[in-house]
Amino acid sequence: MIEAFYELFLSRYNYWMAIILMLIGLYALIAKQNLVKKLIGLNIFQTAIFLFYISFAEVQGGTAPIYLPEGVDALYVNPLPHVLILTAIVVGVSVTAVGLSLIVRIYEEYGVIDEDDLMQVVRGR
Amino acid sequence: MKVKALLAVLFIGIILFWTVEDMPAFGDPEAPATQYLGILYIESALPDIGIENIVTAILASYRGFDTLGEVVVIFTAGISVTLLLRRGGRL
Amino acid sequence: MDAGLLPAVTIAIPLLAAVLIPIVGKHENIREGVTITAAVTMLGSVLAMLPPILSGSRITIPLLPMVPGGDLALRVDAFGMVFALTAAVLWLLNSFYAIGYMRSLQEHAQTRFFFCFAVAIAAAVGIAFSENLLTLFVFYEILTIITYPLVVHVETPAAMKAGRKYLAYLLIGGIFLLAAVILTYILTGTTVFVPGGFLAGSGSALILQVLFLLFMVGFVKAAWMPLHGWLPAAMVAPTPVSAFLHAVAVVTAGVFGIVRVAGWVYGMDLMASLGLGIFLAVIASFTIVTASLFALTEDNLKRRLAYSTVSQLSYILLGVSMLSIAGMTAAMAHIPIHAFLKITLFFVAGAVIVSAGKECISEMKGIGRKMPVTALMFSAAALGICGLPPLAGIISKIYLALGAVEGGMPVLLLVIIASTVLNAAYFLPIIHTMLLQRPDDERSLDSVTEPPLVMLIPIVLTVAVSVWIFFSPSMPFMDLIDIAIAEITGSVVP
Amino acid sequence: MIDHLPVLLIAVPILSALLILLAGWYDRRFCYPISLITILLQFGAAIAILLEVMREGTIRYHLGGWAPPLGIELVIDSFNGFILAVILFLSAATVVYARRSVEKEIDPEKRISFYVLFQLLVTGLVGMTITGDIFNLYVFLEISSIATYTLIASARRPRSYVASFNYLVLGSIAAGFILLGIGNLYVATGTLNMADLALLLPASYGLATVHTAFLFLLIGFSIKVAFFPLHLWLPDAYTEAPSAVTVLISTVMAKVSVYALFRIVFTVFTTAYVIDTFAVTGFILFIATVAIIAGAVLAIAQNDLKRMLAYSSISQIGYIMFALGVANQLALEGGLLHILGHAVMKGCLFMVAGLIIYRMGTSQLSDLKGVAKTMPISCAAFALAGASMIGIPPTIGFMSKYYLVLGAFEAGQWIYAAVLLVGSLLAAGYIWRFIEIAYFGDHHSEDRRPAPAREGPVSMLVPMVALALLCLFLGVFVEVVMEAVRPAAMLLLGGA
Amino acid sequence: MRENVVIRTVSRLAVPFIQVFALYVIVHGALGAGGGFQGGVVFASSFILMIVAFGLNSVRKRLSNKWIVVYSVLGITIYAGIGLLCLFMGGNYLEYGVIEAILGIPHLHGYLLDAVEIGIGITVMAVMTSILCDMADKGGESS
Repeated sequence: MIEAFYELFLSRYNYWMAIILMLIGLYALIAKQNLVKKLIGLNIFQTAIFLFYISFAEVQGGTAPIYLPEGVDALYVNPLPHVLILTAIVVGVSVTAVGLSLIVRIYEEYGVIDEDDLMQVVRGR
Repeated sequence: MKVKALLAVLFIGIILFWTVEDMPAFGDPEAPATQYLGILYIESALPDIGIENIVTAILASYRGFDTLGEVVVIFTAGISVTLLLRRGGRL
Repeated sequence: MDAGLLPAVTIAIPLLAAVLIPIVGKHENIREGVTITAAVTMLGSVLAMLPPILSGSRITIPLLPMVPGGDLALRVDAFGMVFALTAAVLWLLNSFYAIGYMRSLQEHAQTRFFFCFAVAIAAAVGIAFSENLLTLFVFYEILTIITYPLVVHVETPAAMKAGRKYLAYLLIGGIFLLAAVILTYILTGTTVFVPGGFLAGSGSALILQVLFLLFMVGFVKAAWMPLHGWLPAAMVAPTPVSAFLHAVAVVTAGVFGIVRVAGWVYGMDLMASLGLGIFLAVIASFTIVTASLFALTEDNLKRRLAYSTVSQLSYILLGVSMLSIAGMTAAMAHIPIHAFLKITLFFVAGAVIVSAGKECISEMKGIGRKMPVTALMFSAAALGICGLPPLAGIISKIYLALGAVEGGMPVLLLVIIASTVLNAAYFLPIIHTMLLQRPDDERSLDSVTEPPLVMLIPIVLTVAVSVWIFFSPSMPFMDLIDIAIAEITGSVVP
Repeated sequence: MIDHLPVLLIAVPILSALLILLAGWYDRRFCYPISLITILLQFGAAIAILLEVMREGTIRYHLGGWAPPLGIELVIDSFNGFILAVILFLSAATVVYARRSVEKEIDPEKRISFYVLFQLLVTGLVGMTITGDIFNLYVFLEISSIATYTLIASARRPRSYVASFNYLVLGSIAAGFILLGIGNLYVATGTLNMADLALLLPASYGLATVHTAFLFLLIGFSIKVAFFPLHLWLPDAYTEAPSAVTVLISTVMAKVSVYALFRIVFTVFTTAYVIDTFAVTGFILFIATVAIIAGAVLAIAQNDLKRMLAYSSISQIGYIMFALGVANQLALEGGLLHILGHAVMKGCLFMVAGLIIYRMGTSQLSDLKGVAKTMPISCAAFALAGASMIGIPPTIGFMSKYYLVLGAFEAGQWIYAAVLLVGSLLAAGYIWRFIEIAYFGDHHSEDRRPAPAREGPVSMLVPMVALALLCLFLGVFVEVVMEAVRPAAMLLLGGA
Repeated sequence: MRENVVIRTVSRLAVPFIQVFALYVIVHGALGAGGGFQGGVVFASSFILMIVAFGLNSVRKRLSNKWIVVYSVLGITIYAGIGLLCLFMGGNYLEYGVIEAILGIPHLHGYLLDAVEIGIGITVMAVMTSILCDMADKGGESS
């Protein structure tokens, strides 16, 4: 029992954290009416995925993947996910920027940033 | 809307929960993720490229093409924001 | 020229005309000139193929590789020749007639009209010359689409409605046909027509019966009841189009397909063993009688003729259903015979519309006094369809009767007799009205005269042809048919 | 240089995008020629590569000289070589078409950015097509996505912002799922190279990680291709975007997303996986048929030409997914043929729609009565492409559907085959609505003729007519195309 | 914007240090934690501070749109250009090893990585700044 609990939860808590964060973000992304909040939800969602990546790069007792001086033999964490996430973060930033500028435009045109009102206004025109 | 969102979240959540049991434990050195490519990079970075920072080595050399794409992504974003927001001017 | 290329040339000619017509569309005379020239040359190339075919040989020409299940390939055989010859001759006559008709009514969009006409005739000949089911399907679908603009030519809301009905029937039929073709391919691995059929033993009886049903629905152009609805609806079209639909191409393509399938895909023995003859006989008899009854109740001349067509087409199905040599002969012979007779009737109907502007029979009282030739020709053709010598109608009737006896279904004799009576019942009143009755007031007909010669001559010619067929049936149609029959029954060429 | 073509296909366009920006900053008139030349060069290179592949077999290019799995490699085999040629041909056609419609729809000072993004979009899609590394695929996916979001809004019409934002939200969810799936694959196998994954995956087919990876990739790309229940972004995006952009994304982008999905399902995961281990094909087949019917029905219900075509796209995507669901040689041949065919005919149809908007300023069907009299060429092109959409032989549309039905029959899926045939009839339903209105709409009503419009400018007519004729010729000479399609389908099924 | 001595003074002091640090991060990428992206963003952040403290024009004076375009193009050009250079030197795209081998300079590989990082940094800095400026003066006339 305890074993199973440990196996499923404690030894894998990183995934649980990432998943919970992911779901929160996804919920905000879909359910929130305010477009800006939607975008915030999107960022939470992406960040959760980044955490997920970084967390499976971890090696017990490993150090940052930067070579230590000669002679010192050390256990390094897996560098690849860091690289991937570096890329993914930039992508996330770019998407956020575009999304925000779209919101700015929508607000200028319709004067609302709440989805339902927006739908009404759009139908109205 | 809220209900739809909850359903979607529930659906995704179930899939994700299902995954966890087969995931390697946190920091498990035996996980394939750390074993195969990770080790390969750590071992070959210094002899191949000769710089200390493995991340940079991969970023700029092994997977340099990704990084090029990444720079293009951010360039695209810059142009996009310019197109969407800027009024007047040359662009 | 190399005779091997002639089939392709025959199809290419009208297509070429179709390309030219829109280009010269502005100048009417040149445009009509193109049409006529194409019609003449096509008739020529068809006639050029006649001697080799009559000598029993076939002309095969593969055009293009297409999909698994059949390449685009042409093969001219005796039966195809029957259809092609009919179509070619009638296209020529119909072109003259159409020119006269369209001009004297100042119809709009004549360029589109003649363009579609040319493409349609190409498709019809393509159907006649198809070497396999898939090629036949391709031309069949093209024919469906390209005749749509002809049907809705007048563009009134009623016409659009009729057009939708037409398209719905024929496209859905096309889907069934495609399903049937694919199923045939799945069962046998080929779709190439083989005299005497190639389906035997390729599947359980049930599958083959279902397949035949698919084919029947596919060839909805044959307008067998209860799937005949599109044909009367299509009567909103200008008369040359109706003539084209009925005699030259569309319905003929339908019955042609059914005969093809019966003789070259199934084979008479297989059909008999599957009991499809009975099935077909029931449909045919039902259609013949019911359609004739419908025709009785119609006052609009064109619609009455439409129903008459429906019933006449089922003569062909009836002949097939007898699964006997005489029956098949009747079926094949009735295609050209009915075509020539029926087109006369439509020509006359159109002529009446042009010169008197009347469409309803009840308004045509005594119109024969003003346009005697037309009316006489009408009477002749009508009587010919009823089966009176000296017109060709009698020939197919006789063969049908023979086939009924030969095929051991004397009950079908009753059907034939009944339908003959009905034919008389719905044709004789028209003749009576036209020739004998005197108009309600003489004034109303003062303006009426004979139609322009360009319309009158085709009318006379078609009747003449049917008479000629009666006096010398063998040349060329019956000879061709004998060869075709010999093919599918496997006996030697006479 | 020939053996460096694959990377030049991406690197040179990137640089030329920068050049467009600089030259445009100096003088706006330079933008168009540069991007035209670039895309034409890309097209030529694609043809060369395709021929090379069909002659020599698969081309592999190791970037930075690092052999995979260490480095990233570009892989061009008979499958994506074919796709590459298709998308670049259509991009070329679109860019020719674009000039005048851009002059009409985009503010002058925005055209520079427009062409830069246009170039980047095409480049990103090319990258998606030829990369052999699954994370690299994600990067290029994002390049093209971001460019698309902006291009949709580039006409700066109020509604287009909303459409673009909705697409951005859904697209980002999709991208997130794809990233997640890639992560799971990496966790399971420890590699990112597609070929490598294909080798390593079977060992861990049992793992939930792999299943979820597959599910996330499937969902993500289904959103990207607007597979039926996940199509919500598509109608607005297609309708509100500038004409040229609509043409590009409805043909090229949609096709590349489909390509990526096929690549992942059949190359990374194998047919063995999707049929036996984690049987989803039946489900996909079902959804695909639903998509075919639903898309067509929705299309019939529309009153706006562009929106109608957008819904028809949903239905047509169903046909392609149908091939994925049947997953046998014939059906996949049909599917690939339909990728080409649908790209050509839908491109042509959207070009006509764009031309009508260009001339008449509206695409409401009710305003288009008798437009055939004023724009005969366009409407003739529409009729031809429409016939192909319905599947009238001998057009390309008929051929692809024929192969699909044949494949379904062979797989014993009689019902689905029947539904497919019915679906093509529904296509007749919406195509014919326009045909009737355009050709037979306004007889005896010369008085209330819409704003007198002329036929469009030549630079827009030429690509449109070319595509329309292709609908016919590709169908008549289908064997030529099959030369390229057959090996591709074989390759997808794991054959030589 | 409201006069605020503290903010302005502190910013004036901080900005140079931030920028120096950014340069350090960029070039330090090969040796330790750091790299073009991080450095570029840090550099851009200094401009944020200036926008906050001195208003938009203070940034525009130092970095006009023209130069933003030039920089953002320059960065990618450095990167892609080095790639093409490798290609002309007979290697594959981005195969720095070739250049090192041909020129025979030891550790050139690493230096090339630095150059690439610098290119990345320039582009990121420029693009980030342009995004910020566009967001900051949404719609204002700007050459």
